[in-house]
Amino acid sequence: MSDVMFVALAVVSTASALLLVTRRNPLYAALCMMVLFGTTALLFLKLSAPFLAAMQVLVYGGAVLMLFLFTIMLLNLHPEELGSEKGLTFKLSAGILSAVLAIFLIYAVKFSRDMTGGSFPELPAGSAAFGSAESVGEGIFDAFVLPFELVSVLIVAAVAGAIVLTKKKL
Amino acid sequence: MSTLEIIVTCIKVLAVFTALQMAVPVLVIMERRGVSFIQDRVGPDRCGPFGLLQPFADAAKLVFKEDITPRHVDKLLYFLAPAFCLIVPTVAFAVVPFGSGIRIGDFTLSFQIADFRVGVLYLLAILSMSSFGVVCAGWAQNNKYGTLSALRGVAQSVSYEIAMCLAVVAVVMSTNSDSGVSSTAMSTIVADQGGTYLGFFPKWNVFTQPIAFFIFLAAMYAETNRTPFDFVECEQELVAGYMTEYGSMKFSMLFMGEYIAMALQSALLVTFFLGGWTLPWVDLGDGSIAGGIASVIVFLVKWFAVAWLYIWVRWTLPRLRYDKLMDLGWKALVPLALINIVATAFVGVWLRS
Amino acid sequence: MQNQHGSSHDSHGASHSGGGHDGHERPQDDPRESLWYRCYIPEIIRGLKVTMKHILFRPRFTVKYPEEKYNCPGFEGSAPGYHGEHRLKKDEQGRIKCVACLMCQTVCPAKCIEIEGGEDEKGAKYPVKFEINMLRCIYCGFCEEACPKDAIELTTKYYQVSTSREEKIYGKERLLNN
Amino acid sequence: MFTVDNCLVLSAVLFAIGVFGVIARRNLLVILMSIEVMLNAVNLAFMSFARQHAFEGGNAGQIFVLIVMAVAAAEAAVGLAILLAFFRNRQTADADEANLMKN
Amino acid sequence: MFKDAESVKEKFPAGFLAYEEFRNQPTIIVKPEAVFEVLRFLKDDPSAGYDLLVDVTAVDHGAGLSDNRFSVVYHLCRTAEGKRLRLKAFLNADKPVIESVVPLWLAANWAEREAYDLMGITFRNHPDLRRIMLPDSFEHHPLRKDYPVEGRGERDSFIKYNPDDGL
Amino acid sequence: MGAEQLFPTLVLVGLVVATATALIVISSLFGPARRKSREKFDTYECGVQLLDSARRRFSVKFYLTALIFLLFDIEAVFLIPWAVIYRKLGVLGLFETFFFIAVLGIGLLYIYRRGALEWD
Amino acid sequence: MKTQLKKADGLEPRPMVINLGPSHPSMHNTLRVIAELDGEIIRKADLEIGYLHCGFEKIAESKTYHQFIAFTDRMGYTSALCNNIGYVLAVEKLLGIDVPERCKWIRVILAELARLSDHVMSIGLMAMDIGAFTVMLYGFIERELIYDVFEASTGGRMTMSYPRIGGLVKDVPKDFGERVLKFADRVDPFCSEVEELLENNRIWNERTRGVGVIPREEAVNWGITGPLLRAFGVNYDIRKVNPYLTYDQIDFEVPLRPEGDVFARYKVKMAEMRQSARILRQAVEKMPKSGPINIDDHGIILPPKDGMKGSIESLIHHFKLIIDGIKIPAGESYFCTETPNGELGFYIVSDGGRHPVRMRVRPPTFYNLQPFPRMVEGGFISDSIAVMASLNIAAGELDR
Repeated sequence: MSDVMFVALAVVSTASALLLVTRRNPLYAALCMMVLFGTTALLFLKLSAPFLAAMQVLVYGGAVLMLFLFTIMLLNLHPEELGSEKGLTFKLSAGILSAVLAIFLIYAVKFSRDMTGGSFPELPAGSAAFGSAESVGEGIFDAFVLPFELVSVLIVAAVAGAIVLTKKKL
Repeated sequence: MSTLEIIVTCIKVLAVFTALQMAVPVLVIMERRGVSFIQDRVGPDRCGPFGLLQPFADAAKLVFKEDITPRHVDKLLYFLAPAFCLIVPTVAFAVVPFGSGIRIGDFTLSFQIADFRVGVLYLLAILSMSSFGVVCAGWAQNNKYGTLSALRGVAQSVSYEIAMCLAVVAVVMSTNSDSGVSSTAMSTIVADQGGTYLGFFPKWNVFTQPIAFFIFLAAMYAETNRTPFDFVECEQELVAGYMTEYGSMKFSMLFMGEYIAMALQSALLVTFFLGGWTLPWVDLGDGSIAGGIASVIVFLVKWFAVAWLYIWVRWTLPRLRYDKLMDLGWKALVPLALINIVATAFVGVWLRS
Repeated sequence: MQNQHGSSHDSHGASHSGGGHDGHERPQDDPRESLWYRCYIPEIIRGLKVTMKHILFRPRFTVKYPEEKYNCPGFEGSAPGYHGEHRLKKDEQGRIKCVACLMCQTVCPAKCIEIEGGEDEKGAKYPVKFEINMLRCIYCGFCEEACPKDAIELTTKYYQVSTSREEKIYGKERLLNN
Repeated sequence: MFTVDNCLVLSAVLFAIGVFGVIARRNLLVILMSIEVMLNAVNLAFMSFARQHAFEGGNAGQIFVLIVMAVAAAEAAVGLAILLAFFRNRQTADADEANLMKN
Repeated sequence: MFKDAESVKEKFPAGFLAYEEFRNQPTIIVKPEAVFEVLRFLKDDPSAGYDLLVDVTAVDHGAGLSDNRFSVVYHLCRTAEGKRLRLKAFLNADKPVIESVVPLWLAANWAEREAYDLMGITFRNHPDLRRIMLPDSFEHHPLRKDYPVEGRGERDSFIKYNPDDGL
Repeated sequence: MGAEQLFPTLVLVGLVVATATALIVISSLFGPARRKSREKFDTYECGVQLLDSARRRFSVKFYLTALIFLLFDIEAVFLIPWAVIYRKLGVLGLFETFFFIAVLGIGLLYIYRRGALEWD
Repeated sequence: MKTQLKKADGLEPRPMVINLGPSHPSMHNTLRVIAELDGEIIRKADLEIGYLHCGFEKIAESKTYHQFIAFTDRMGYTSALCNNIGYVLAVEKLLGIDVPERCKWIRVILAELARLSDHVMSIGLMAMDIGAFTVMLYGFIERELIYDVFEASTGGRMTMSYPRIGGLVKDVPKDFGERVLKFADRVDPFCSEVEELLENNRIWNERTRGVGVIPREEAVNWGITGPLLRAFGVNYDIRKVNPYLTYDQIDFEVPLRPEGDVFARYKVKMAEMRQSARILRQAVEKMPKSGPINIDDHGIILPPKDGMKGSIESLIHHFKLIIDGIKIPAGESYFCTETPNGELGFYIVSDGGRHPVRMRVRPPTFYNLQPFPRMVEGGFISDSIAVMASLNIAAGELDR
């Protein structure tokens, strides 16, 4: 059951990612991205991280995807404004390059010493210490306080930059 | 999971799903009769006793309407959007506890579809998707009113989602999780509101978190696009907004989605702030059949009251303007919610130390 | 103009519109400074009270039409003199009062009356054809006023339903029986 | 099937697809989306490791994911803002047109 | 004679044509060339001070006339005390052109457009002189006396919706 | 959040997806096919000829709203792990989070002062 | 083209053009607003009217003066009696006649009732367009009650064609006064109720205050009249400055507001309704309880039917009046009255024949609508709806 679900999720996420990078219409690419985010959230759930799964939907699905959709609707690009796509040979070589990268990574995963045949350790039944909001919170306020504070600075900086970029006359 | 459990779960889910679908006609007739009484009218009273079958007549009419797909629409999104509008609020209902549960032997029937430990987050995550339906519907129909409505819809629901999130965070903060269960589980939030202070005063969050309550209330109206925040479909400006080009069953799906969202938000308000299924002076969570049924009834009564508030407010108030809506959201509710969180944190830490 | 009240929140309200004119003083009854007003809720509750009052204490205004008929207060049905459908009257002998003098046809601003006069065996004039196109009629009552013989009058019938355009062209018989 | 290395393989495949999108596409919007795909793949890898070492490594992996999410959001915001600014000047979303420096 | 009419006569001896009074309503008749200046005077002169342009309209005095066939009528009012004045200028049938008063009163904009639309009077220097009531493709000026009230058959010259057109 | 919680949720999702699909199919099955005319399939434009397409560029202000949403979405997300354990963390965690909120508050103030929340 | 696009500065090379009307829920009439939008803000607006152009002015040239009464109803259908009365007064002015005292008082009462019926509806529709739907239906209840009074006295509810040149078509019923007073007592509670619902509500204030303002001087320049002009603080009410009927014998105030925004228009209309109720009470009290309602000249008004059956002279008058209409001396006259929307004037040119040479209607809404683009440019779409509602357009009058 668990394996079937994993395979299904893997297939759907790979397919949606492939569709995403190949769709010409950015709107459909965004929809594919939505599917991808959804499957990733489900994968997080399978990896016993419900908090992160919810975060995935909330941040990616709610905010990032919304931002993308908004931009797409805002621009409403006409076909001629999408820009000419690169030639087939270029795409082919890019495909080969990324395939090589994928194979290399898979090789690294499959033949690295730590990984071989590693199945996930069983979590004690009923306990939800791993992956819950509390455990993540404890982690953040234990060792990761500085990154936590820096995230706020980063976000403010990003938003300030984005506002400066988009709002011309201020 | 045993076979019995699976069957019971399926039946339960089916029952909840049906009930949720039935909430639409109930709300519709409540709204139509209610508004007619507000306006000194009689309202629809021809279909069935007291006009109770009117929504079904409407639905039947919509089924038998010509199904038009206008020429300029984006076909995929045009069909996807109504489904999305319907799916999102229904799915979000999974974590709402609508009763205490019944215990027979060692088999427990909980009146909640799924009690996630991160139920609140699940809810917020699903709700954050709720504006997609409006966006897709508005944008797909390639109609200026629809497109404007889509833009407004996103901007509005996005703004009030923050306020809602922060209000819910305050609720989570005021929920006691000392017993080891997560305060992000909906059942914990409800259970924590059972009982009384000093023996008579309900331990409802509306009393401990009044600011969060009003923020949530405002955000709730905004999220469901109801007056005074009904910019998305305000008839006087955008004709029918994102529904303009929809007809037949697809229109009714958008309509149903809207009312299910309303039902969901009412249920959420009840759960977060009005004690859910609990009754302050009586313990309904003992697992007995009577207690279970009574708790469902308590929940429904509270739910009806909140749903009526929706209708009552809608037919009383004028509509805000877009900039005022944004002002209210960003300049009033969000800072207020942040201040509320800070204050709650101070009080919480102070009480503990 | 509103800056002295220190509320930047409201001050841009007027400024976006074409030519906000600053010379005008703020009226006395402006509630906008009060906290009562600013926090929305009290006044909303006041409004809600009004609508609740209507639910609880006000009579329903609607007339449930086919079962109940409309009554002008103080009368049974419409008030006398109501401009409803037309009727042609008969005299004591049961003859049509109209003498086809065409006064009503002349005065009708909508040109909805069509009369063809004729003479009976005694030489008395009467309308061979008397048609009113109710689709054109504007129910102004000029015809009633113009008739020298009181032969045409507007009844108090106000329910004017038909299923085809032809039906709405009333002939003499229909008008006599109205 | 549901093993650490398979999760990592999936993550690697997704990452490679993202890389392909960045290289092969010229539409800035899609390029940005491809970057999101790559970040997503990385998140998946982080999470797999975190799950594998659930009893030793604490929650570092999960917190990494959380922070990557924040960074991804910031990246999307700035990236799209740049896109808008770029589009405002060029009337196109074609990345190869962004050769202001070159000329 | 009405005071303002006297001052108009004094000020514009060349443009002033006649003064009439009927039912206590004063009317000044001026030459069309003088209309704009007279109106400017009536608006700006503090003793006259007609701040409200009540109406601008045109009258067709008969299809057969060639001289003075049209008259353009201005109704003025001083809002403070309700003092009213009518100003009239006659135009010939062949060239019904008169100066627009939009620079003086914004109110004249639509009224002049209407007069142009229905009566065919052209207003010089009007900022936006196009038809207002009738469609732009309409060719006639229906308020003229030579345009029949009914029977022209204009209805058939418009594109009509035909349900049998199909897709 | 184990499988036993996920299962009913998935059942619910399946039910609603099936219903949505069924409803779309139903309308195309039962809806009468009437005469098709060009006007019927036109975009609604208040009863006049279509002026131009609705697919056009919109004000960047809408984008700014979504942008600010992003800022606060992250804030809310990071507040939740704190909110569930803030009692345990005590005063130190309090101040750490207040710093976080303060920085984002400054961000909001900046946005506010730059006029990104204003219309016009 | 590309350089042009670049010049446009911003993401919108072409603004979005949106149509409000002719078939739009908030355009209660068939008129069309073409608005160029920048996001939510209207940058430029243009109006297209004429969808309801019926050629009333042309028709008048082929109808008798009497027949045209029925057309004036259709012009201002929200306040038909005001238009009726304005028209017959204009013809009477041209004729140089004066109607009996009782007739004048009845006309005053009916005109004020019509004003009330228009104001309750315009306030209701304004509220509805701003989102408060319920107020509209409360207004409609009051309007129906006014219509009951109309029905009892004139025989019509919406379009009455009740006044005649030189009098009225028939006398009012005996209980007319009580009916009017009964309604007048309802005005104040209604106004208070609407005020309770809207006036201090922040949402309503934010939607209406500062919306649709133009400078005061410009308001006169645009030819705005009626409550709209008084909302700009200009004291111009024809009932006061050029009193007609018996308005000079009535004690009432002209409500003024300084701001000129939608809120001021709402306030002025509310205050005017209370003043109208005051006028109604005074008029019922001062109205002669009996007396003639028509002038005694059967060249102008139809003789009573009873007399006609006896005397051949009456019959001839009757026939002549119906066929030839009223003989009006050659001349021209402009007469204006204060209708709920402002100055309604009739400029009649007669050559002594049975038809007018020219019948010009000075429609208040035509001039009130004209500055609409000026009022909404720079505002939000929502504002344009509020402004349009506050102008209270009656397309019958606007397009004629």
